[in-house]
Amino acid sequence: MERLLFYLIAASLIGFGLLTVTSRRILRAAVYLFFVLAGMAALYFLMGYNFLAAVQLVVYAGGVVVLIVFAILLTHGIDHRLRLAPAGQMLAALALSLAGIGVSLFAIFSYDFPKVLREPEVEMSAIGQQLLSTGKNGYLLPFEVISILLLAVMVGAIVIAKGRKMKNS
Amino acid sequence: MDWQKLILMRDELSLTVLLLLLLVLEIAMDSRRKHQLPTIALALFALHTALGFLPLASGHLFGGMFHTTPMLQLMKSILNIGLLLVLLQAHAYVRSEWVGRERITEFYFLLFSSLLGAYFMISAGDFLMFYLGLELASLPVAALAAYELSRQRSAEAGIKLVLSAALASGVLLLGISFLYATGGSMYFEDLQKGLSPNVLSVLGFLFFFSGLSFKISLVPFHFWTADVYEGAPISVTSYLSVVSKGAAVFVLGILLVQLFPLYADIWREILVVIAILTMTLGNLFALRQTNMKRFLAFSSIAQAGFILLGLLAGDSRGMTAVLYFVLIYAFSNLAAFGVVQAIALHTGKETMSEYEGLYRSNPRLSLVMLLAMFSLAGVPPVAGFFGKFFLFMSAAGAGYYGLVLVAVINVVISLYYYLLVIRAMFLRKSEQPIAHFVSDLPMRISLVLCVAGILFLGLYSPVYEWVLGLVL
Amino acid sequence: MIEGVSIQEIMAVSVILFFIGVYGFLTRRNLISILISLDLLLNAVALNMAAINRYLHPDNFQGHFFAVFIIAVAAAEVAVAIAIIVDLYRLIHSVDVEEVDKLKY
Amino acid sequence: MTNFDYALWIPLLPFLSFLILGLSANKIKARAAGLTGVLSLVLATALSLLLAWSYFGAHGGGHEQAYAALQPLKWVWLRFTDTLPFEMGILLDPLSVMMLVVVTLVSLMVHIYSLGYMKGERGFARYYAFLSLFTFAMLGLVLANNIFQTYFFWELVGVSSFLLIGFYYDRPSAVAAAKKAFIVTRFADLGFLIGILILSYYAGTFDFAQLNAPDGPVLSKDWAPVFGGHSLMFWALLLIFMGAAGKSAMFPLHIWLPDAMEGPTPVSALIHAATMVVAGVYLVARLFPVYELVDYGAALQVVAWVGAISALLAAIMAMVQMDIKRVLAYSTMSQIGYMMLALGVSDGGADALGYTASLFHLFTHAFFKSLLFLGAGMIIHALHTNDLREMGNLRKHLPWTHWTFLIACLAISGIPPFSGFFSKDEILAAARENHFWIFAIGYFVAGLTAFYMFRLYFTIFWGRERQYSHKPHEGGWNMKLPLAFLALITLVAGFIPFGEFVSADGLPHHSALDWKLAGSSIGIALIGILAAMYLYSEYKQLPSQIARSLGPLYRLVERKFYIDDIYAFVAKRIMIDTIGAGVAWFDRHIVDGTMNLIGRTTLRLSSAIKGVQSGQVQHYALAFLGGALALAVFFFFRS
Repeated sequence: MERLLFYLIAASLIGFGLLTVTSRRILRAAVYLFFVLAGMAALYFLMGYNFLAAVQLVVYAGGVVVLIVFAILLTHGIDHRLRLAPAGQMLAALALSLAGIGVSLFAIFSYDFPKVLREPEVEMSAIGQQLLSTGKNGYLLPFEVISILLLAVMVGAIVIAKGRKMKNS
Repeated sequence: MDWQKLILMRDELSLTVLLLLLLVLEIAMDSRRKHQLPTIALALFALHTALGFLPLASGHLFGGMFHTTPMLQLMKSILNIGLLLVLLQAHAYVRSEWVGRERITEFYFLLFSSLLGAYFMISAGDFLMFYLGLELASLPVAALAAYELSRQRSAEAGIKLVLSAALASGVLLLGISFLYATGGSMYFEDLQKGLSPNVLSVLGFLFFFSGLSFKISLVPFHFWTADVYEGAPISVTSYLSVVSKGAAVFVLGILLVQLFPLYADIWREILVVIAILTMTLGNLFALRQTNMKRFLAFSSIAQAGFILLGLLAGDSRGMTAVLYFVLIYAFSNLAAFGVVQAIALHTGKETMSEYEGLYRSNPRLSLVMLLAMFSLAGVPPVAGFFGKFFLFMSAAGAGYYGLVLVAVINVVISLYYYLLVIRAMFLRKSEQPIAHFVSDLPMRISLVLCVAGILFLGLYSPVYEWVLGLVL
Repeated sequence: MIEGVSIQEIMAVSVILFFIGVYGFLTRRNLISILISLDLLLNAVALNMAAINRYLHPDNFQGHFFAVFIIAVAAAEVAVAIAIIVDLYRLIHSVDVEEVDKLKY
Repeated sequence: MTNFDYALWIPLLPFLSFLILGLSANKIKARAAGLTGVLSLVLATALSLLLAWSYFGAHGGGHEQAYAALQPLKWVWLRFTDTLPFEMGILLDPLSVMMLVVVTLVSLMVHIYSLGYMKGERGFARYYAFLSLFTFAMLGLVLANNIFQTYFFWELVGVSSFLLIGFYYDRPSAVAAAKKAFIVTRFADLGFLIGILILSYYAGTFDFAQLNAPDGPVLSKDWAPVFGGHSLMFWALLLIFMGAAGKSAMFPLHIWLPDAMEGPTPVSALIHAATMVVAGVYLVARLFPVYELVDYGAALQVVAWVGAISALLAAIMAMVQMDIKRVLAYSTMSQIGYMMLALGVSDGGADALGYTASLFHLFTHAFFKSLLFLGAGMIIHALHTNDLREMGNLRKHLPWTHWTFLIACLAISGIPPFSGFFSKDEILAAARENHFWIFAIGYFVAGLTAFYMFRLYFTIFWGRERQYSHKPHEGGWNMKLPLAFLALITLVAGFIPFGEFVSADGLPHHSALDWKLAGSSIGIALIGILAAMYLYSEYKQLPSQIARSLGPLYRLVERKFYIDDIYAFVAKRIMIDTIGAGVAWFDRHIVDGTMNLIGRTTLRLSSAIKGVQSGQVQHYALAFLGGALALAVFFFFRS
């Protein structure tokens, strides 16, 4: 059952992924991206990573996609159709992507992964504790660092986005 | 956790305090007095730099996510020196119309947070901290690159930087995930034991290496460099070429030795090929540049190729050579950028032909440039020569005679284009030379410091021995 | 761990998604759609991290947290990129990559 | 033991002068600047003469004991590794003491001469600052006690000569020449650098004393062949010789020397006659034991042949040049070829006579060649042209120049009792012991030398009187005095028992003149001189009016039935114009052209690949991913 579900999700991920990068209507591409992200959240859910799935949905699907949609609306008409890249470039990109997939799949399938027996269930409390722990496998420091990172990025983004005060105002 | 051990994070904490102080100042300060901010920021940062030279024990914190040794400390200090010089040179720029009074604090805030990222990257004990440090070091710079809002080129530089960097970190992350899959941990300590070359981990290593090479602008991962360097404000370009690049070089040096000793056969081979490509292509492109910033961009690409020679040996001697080179490179490159900055600020001129006859009107500036060019070209007796010499020496010691030969040929090629600048300044007459001007005091201080560094770092041997002592 | 699904299969999905993102990055003619492709690509890695964590090294949450942080950083990246794109749009009224090539050679 | 600590002041004095002149920039008056330069050199010269006197005097008359190599000063400058520290120090041995005397004396003369020659030039103080810097660098090079220090000053010499050659920076040709000289010698120097790296890594030391010691790390070991049947040491020595050949303008790295004549003439006298260009010879001599013993002197064979070929080619090219300084430049190259040849043939045979001969020639050549350059400077100063075709019959206008120039010409041609005769004779004697063909080339070149020097002499000082825009006159005393002094040395230097002081093993070396050889070398020199006289001094001897009045008959007789003309035609047209011009063409187009081609190809390549940097961020990403995947594919298929 879970297996079937996985294949369904995987197929939709790849399908929507392809649509995201090929659709000629940019707003639709953003919507397809949303579907991909939601599909991933579903996979996280299946794996038992509820927290991660929630983060994915809230931060990404909720936040980022909205940001992107705003940006699109700011810079395009709703039914703006994208032009296609030159055929040569498309071909080169296609070849390169296929080569990348080939190389990576070759590596993944020829590597002998160790068999893992039944693993423990994921406990939310353990995640919460680790997030604030300072010992090994504790994530307090990265947590602090990412807050600085977000702060710096916000400062940067606002400074750039708010534009210059006009001379006369 | 023993909170007293937090002293090991002295530099990070002090820089964080600095960041917060800036925010407080921005809020509390009367907007009419904002023009004093550059001076305050400069003074605070000078204090921070001085603090960084105080000795500090080695140790690790947060379960090994953060670790520090005297060598890492020294690396941070070298970056501090670089940024201090950049700040001195940026002093007049920040107050110019390009930045605007209302965005001064942010300029410093972004620079400092990027440096903080570089610190964390250097001190990282696991891939997560490394990744966060890397992003913290590069995202604010992308914003800085686009800082000149009314110039298309600036925005273009910013968008090119942020998109390329994101792609590079994507590839780097994919590499990390493969390494994690086979090595079983994100901690360097555990990975050191867990990693051994196999098909998946080699692929992971190669992706990881490519992503990091992007930061150092090694060929063929370098293409963004010239465009971004040319488009970004000069202060940001100097920051990118010295501090960002220096940090990435340090990290590469540390990780290759610490994390991937078993992959030495692979990375040695790669480094040889990439060093040759980087030196040669950097030089070939530098030859034909007319814009000074772009010219220096390619020159700095070629210089990165030389640095790889020191990483090849993978021993402390080579690492010393690398640190020493980066230190000298910082002074030489910033001397050149300082002159470019001063001229651009006073006249808006950036192309090489506009430098013609500079010696007549601004003899001192052109002498600084002359020294910088000599040092970058590695002409004895200025410091640049010694920097290169030790790199070559270390590569020759490891048996890479062929590579040293190629490097030496590239030195000759590079000499040609560095002489082009000298020729323009000293040997060409111009109908409309750049008029005589006097730069602001901080700029002059920074140039004097750079000249002192270029002249004495090579000759004053205790510096080298000091570096050596900290690396060992 | 998903019942009956091997780690190879999940990794294959995420790698394929990653390179779909790469393809988009390489071919889209518009800065925002390049950004969209980038998000696809980064999320594919996050998925990879989480899956590896769950399947191969389940006794702690290193990959899981890495995925969380990747998501956060990716969001930050998008914020900076969009700010610059908006600025660029103010200047040249276009977000076409072909217009963004004043700097070259 | 005498205390030689004061040797440090010899390089230091010019350096101080450089500092004073350099720091005071344009604020100092020209007169004061000149005096500062001259004064520092006077003191340095006095010190080095004193040093030479007490150094060689320490042994008194003729006891058979080697001169000691002293290191009065030495300090560790940088501890690169515990076993391989960089040092700075002073090495005094016969070789370096002799060079000290040469460098300071010639430099002093040039300093004095320049007071007159450069008078009124813009940047007079700058000129003296550069001159002092150059002298400092050269002295530091000579005194170096280790090969790294040598390299260091070697480069400094290169930089300061770059500044001096490019002194007339508003002349494009001067700038191009300076750049060419800098780049070509830098290219050679990098070979030198790699040579040092290899040598020092395997020897574990930079120190000359240890490198040259018979039981030292280099010579006590058997080096297995690694490449091309020769040991690594051999290749290291060859690379070092590449540096030497670059500085000393040996074929094919000589192309910068003729162009470098764009610099002020006194500079040529200093750099291109007596000091920088002989640094290569000095370097090989400095490492002579190593060259002699590693791989049984295989590297010396190369030195000998490069020297011989350079001597021959340069002599041929000197015959067709029309620029007075270019003739001298090629002549310098040819004479240095001689010195290299002499070093090269001195392995083992005849107590390494060639070594002594080579340095003896270096010694004498330094004086008469700088005399020639300074004389040429006098002529250029008077006429404001370098072109031989605009000169003639100057002996009446420039008597001092004429006589001193003649002395120098006789010396370089090897006519006794002038100094060149003695040293050249010794070189030929050494070559005869060793290798017939090298000897034959040397002998032939001796004739050519006499010929082209006297072609120069007769063209300038005899020949037709030209229309001069104003009456040529000589410079003041400050220009005449150096000429006279150098002529005096040229007259007496040959009688110095040079072998008593400088020899390969440090022991006094008695050489007797072999009159049979001397006679034949004088013979060929005379042939050369007579041929030049015949071809270049004749026209004006017979008033042309007589010729015209007597008509064709007279002309037939007067021309000795044209037999001479046929001979002259054959000799001049074929021998000189065709072959000489051919060689010159080869030099300009093939040798020089190759270098230019390399430069142009690099530039063209650079513009061919510019399209890669298209400005499209996606193209960059393509390259990035392509690179990453190429690495992956490469390593997958390999393992």
